[in-house]
Amino acid sequence: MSEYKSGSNLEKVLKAGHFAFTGECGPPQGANVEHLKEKAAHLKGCVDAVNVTDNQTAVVRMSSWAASLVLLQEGLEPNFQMVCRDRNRLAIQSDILGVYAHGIRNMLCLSGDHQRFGNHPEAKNVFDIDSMQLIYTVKTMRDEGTFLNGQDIDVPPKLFIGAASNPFAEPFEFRVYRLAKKIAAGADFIQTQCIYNMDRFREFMKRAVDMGLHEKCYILAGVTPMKSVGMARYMAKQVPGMDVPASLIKRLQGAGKGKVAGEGIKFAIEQIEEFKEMEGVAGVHLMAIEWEHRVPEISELAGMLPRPKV
Amino acid sequence: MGQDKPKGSVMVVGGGIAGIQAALSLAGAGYGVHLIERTPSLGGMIPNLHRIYPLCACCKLDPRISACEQDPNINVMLDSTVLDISGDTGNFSVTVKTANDEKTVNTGAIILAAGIEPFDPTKYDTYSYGSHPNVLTSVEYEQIQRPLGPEKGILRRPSDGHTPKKIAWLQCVGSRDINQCDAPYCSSVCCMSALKEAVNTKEFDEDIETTIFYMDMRTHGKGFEDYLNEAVSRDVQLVRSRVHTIDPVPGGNDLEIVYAGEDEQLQKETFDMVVLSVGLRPSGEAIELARKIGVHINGNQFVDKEPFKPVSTNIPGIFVCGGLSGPFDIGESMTQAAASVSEVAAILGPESFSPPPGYPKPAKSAAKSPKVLLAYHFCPGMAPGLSADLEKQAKEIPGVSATIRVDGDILSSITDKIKETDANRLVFASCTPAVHKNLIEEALKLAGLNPYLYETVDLRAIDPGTAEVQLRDRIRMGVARVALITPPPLRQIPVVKRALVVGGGIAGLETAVAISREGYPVTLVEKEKGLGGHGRHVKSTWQGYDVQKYLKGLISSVKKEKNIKVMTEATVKENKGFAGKFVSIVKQKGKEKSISHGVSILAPGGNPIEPREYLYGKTKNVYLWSELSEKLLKDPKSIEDANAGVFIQCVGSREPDMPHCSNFCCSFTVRTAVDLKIKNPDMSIYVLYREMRTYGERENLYKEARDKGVIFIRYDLENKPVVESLDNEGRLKVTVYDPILERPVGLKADFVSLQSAIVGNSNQELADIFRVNLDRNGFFAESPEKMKPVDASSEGVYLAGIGLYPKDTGDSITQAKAAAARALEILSQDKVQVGGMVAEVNPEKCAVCCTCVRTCPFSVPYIDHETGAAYIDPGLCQGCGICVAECPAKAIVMGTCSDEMLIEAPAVLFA
Amino acid sequence: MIVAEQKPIKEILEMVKDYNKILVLGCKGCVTVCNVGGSKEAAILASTLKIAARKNGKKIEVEEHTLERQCDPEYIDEIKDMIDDYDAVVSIACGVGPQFLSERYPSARVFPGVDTKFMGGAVEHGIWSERCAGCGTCVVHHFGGLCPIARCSKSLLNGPCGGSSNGKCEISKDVDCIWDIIVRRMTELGRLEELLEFVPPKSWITARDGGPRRLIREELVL
Amino acid sequence: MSDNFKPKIVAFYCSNCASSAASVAESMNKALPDNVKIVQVPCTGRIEILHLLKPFEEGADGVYVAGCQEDSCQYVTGITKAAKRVAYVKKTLEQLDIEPERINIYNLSAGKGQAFVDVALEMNDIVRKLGPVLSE
Repeated sequence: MSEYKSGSNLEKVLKAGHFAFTGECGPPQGANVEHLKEKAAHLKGCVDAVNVTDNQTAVVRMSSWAASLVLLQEGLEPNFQMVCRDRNRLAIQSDILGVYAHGIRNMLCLSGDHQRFGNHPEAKNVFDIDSMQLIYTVKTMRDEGTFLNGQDIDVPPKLFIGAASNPFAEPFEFRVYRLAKKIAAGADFIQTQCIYNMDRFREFMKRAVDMGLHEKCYILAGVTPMKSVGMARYMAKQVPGMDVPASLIKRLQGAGKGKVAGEGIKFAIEQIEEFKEMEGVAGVHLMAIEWEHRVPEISELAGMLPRPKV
Repeated sequence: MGQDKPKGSVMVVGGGIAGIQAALSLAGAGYGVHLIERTPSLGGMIPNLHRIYPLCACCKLDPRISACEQDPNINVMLDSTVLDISGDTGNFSVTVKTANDEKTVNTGAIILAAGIEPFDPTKYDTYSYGSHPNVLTSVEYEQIQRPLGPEKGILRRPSDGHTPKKIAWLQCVGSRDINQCDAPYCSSVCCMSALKEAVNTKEFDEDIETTIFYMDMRTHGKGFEDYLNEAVSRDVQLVRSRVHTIDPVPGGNDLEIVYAGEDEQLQKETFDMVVLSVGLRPSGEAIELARKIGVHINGNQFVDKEPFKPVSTNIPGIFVCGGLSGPFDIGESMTQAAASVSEVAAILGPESFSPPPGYPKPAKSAAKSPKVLLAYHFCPGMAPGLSADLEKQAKEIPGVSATIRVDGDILSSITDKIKETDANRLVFASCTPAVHKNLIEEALKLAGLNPYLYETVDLRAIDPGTAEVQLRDRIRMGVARVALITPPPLRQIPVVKRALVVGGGIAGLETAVAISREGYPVTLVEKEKGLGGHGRHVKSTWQGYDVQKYLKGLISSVKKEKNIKVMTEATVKENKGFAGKFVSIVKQKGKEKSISHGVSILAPGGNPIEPREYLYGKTKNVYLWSELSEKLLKDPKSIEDANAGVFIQCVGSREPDMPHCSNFCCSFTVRTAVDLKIKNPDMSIYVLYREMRTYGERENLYKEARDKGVIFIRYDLENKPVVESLDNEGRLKVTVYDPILERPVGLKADFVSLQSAIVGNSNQELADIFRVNLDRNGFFAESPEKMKPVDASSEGVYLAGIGLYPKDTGDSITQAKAAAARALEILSQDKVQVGGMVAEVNPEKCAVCCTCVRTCPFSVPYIDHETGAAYIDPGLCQGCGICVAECPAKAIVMGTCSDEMLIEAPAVLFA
Repeated sequence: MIVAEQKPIKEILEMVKDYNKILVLGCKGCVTVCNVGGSKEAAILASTLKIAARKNGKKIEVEEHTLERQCDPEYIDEIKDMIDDYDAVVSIACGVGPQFLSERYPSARVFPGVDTKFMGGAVEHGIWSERCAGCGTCVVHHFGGLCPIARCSKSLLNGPCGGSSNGKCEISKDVDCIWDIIVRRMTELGRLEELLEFVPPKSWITARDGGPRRLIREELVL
Repeated sequence: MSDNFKPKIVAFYCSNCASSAASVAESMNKALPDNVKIVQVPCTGRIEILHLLKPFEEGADGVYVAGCQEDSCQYVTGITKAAKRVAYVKKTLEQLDIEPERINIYNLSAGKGQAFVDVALEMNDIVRKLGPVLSE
């Protein structure tokens, strides 16, 4: 019996004390496997694991477990994401068994964006259980070897359990407690919402460290490089729970024509550099949305390469 | 209304239940009444009975007795006998011998109500009665059974005080027998009383074996057959037999009964007690008196009367009811008593002793703080110390402003005391408060208070040891409650002086006539084209009187009477309102008409069911009995010339799916058989029966039939007769198993008459419309208080005729007249009071949730869309309080039994 | 109406065990009509609590009061002067009551005394049955006037499912298959062909799935 | 339980049948025990759950309802309703860990007058055995 909970690469990297680096890859809005493989290719070798989103922002895409399997075939380690919006506790547990059976070892537990934001707003949502309960579910299945109903599982799934945390949503004070709650529920690692307001995040981490949360689980800071001023403005205004300081928008504007993307990446690199030093931060989760091809470059500049072999 | 009639008071001779009822109804109708009773107390036979089927007698009789004693218009003369009567209608003078002197009483009409006497069986030398302590008469036996009797209801046999293990009843002792007691008639009530005694014995101790030796089991009355079945199910043994002797078993207290079973074989059985079901005799003295004043007496020594004038004697102005004119049970006697009142009304205007009391206007008693008068009344039987205790307690209870012990003239002593002490609430303590309710309410009215501002305290079942505590608690309770009474609103509503009669058969017509001749308009609703109902098929009464002649007369008098509005081909669709003020929707030939009336009389009649057996409808010459009598009316020869005829009884009745006995089929059969024999003595007539129920004086006819050679063969449900068609000419063969010959016999017949079960017409429909109950056999149920035999379960609705239970013409007429009398009691009043002990809706609080509408057992509440709240008609409300308890919004209140009373009760009691 | 059921006494006792001055608050609306939360039941619950206290030798004060409705602020306001006298309030209105109370009186300890069950009606006295799921877009007219959303266990719009056997739902022999009834009804009405048409996926946006709902009537807003 | 324990019992009597039953009891010299306190109602159908609970609230150790026979209630359903309410209160008591035997309903009839007192004695026995309502 190994000292590992799941034996996933991500887990090994973190346990070995390396500064983890995870990426993200959204499945196609269709069955275009080639496109998916192409995106994945950019990430290969640059990250320890790749988050595969689950109908992200309630837009229908190839199911995250299927996409995760594709990544697996391509020699990447997927971080299988699951939301509570589209499955009840039966589907959830069976999917968990399914992905584990096919070699998936990381799983990120999320509530999921409300379908109103997506492309099927008239859909009926499930929310049979919430993200907190989902974490508990995966942990119960892994550590107790039972389903939610207490019934034994023949070969329980051993997954490295991830959860999300948004340091910037309201009420700010409560956020860190919720983080604690998720850890208590069984989260092994946390990936935060993408961070732009560094002051806020520093404050958040300070509180987390004061509570000793960083010793209970690995906290990966979320980073999304700004591609454009428009994107920054959109994030500032439209995306709930996103905190984009005006100063950043100014800075991007200041970059001048054709240089905004570069400035965005520059800011991201600065962030990563700070995170490396920040107490309690165990790694970075890079969400280069539809920008996978720039990941190698960013990893390089951030001094994340080569990724450790554990 | 009958101005030409003389006015006067009425004398009722006999203080039995019939006499009491007659006196009360008369007083109710405004007559002064002299009630003459030869014994020192009212009540007659009943106080000696344990229970009158089906329930306890005491609580029914007592209120009536006290009502008589308390009514200023009833002059009760006890220990008195009538010596002579002279004069005529409106002007009789009666010589009465009282305890100490003789006086002459002048009165306008006379009702002979002296009842019956049990037969004295000492004459029978073979029954060891008198010589052996364990042979008792049924009357003596009931004395033992009565909880209120000398034995306190503990059953012990006289000889040794042991609880008997085996008791035998011997029927027809002093009945159906001319040799030893010259009483050819059947006493009619003994079968039921024997069953009742046996069942009650079982109730006392399930293990006591009870056996009834009888000739025919005559449970012909309403509900009787059900009772018989219950008795059998409780393992009461019935042995069809003739008893020869009852002999003491030597060296013991037991008795041996020697009897011949149906097979004529002699058998013996030993019992430790024997009860002789003794027959009924008219009271000797009364018959003597009747004879003396020229009232005709019949061969059975009963007062003679015609079926069409069921309560009249041959002397105008002198009427008869109850046991004096035949062996009748209590129900029949009560009915006749009521009927005699309507007959009196027909010839005599009311003249009262004291005018109806006038009441001062009720003061606003609610406004004042409660000042309670505590009045109490002790019966002789009660603990002597009680009075002192009670006075003592009363002083310590706050709120009691005065106390008074009442006796004798309770009414005025309470009224005066209230006025004197300016009390505004009354607590009345006595042994049986229920009995005094009317009186108390009267007293309060006279004192100018709302008649419901009182509480009663029951002084019974108090343990002398702890009397103080119990008195304190009970009086405290009474005082606390009375203080909480909110005087219920009372409304005077003018009586609509019109009667609605449903049914144009004999019962309906007679009722209409009896009511209209008092000057009140009647609307008579008949659903068929013509009047007469079932009576149109009836040839004669069992006594042989021509029904068609009578019916023609009746119908024409109805048609002549301008006060009677006849609506044929009409049915009642809807009925609303309450006694004194009903509104009915009558549908006639498609048109709907609304009729206001003060009373409703339901006389829808009934018909024989169509048999599904004995080839009925499959071959000619198999008649339904109504068809047979119709044929005898229209084309008698065809029947009279027959060589042989077979009558089959109990067709479709007294069977599991229709358990009741149809009562008059046996009389019809023997009547018809006898008539046919007279016309054609050579005709062979066979009567196939299960029990011959020629009860009462009909028994004589049964005997006559046998004497004339009519052959009676008994059959069991297990092997019913079989009817076969022999040829196309309609010759028939009936095969029946003869229990005496113990083999089947084949009877050739030219016709077969099927006496099938009688069922009511549209009873269910009317019951729903008029909100009255039916009994389990689908006939109308009498009022909850079983001693009102023509009152329906809701007030102001009266019943007559077959709809109530199958009965012959005479009995229908009696009921019709009784129903009329009851109806007149309401019609003769100008106002009815509604309100009082009823539930009231507070529209503000009402959530309109329909709970009351759904849960009222009498379907009184409804949602009034005007007010947007539930409404409970104070005239209809029965005052049970069920809706008050159910109402989730607490919107329904009952001033006389409020929530506060019940919620605060424990606090008061534990204080 | 909104149909509710009293919580088990034990559960209520557990809620209020640490409080000595309790107000039982009834509602004259739906819960009165369904015999669970009116003045009558308020009194019964109050008495029950007192009996329990007495048994455990505890002294508590319980009073009862019944508001016109607990779903209108004006009525909630009626108790503003008394609410502070109590350290716990048991609302026996539907789920709306405790919330309106908590919103109006943030400092009050408010407990629900009943479990709110469903929107329905009394099929006979003492028996209530669900009729409406409040989906926000009524469709009963398509189904012979019966609602498959509220009354089909799976809210099927193209039922009945294979689990329907002799008129009953697969979840329990005591539950009618509404689709069985709908089909019969429509057959009797001679409108069966309407059921043969495919009913496309329904928009749940107006239902709870579309997030908590609120209704604004501009012509009414003050 | 100690023999000197004298339970407090409240009895609700239907005035219809109780009255006639009482007269029979009286005639048989049967007396009610003084610790059984009587509250009369026009019909047992008038009695509400609250009315049955109040006595316990006031410290009663037992409560019973005495009404007509099921088939002979003058108000048809009165006694049946009372029976259902008593059953409800039994459940309530159970939930309060109070013995449900402390509340009962009896059917009287004029025919069985002695029952008027006998039920009181029976109830008295039952409650005496149970002792006062108090948690151990």
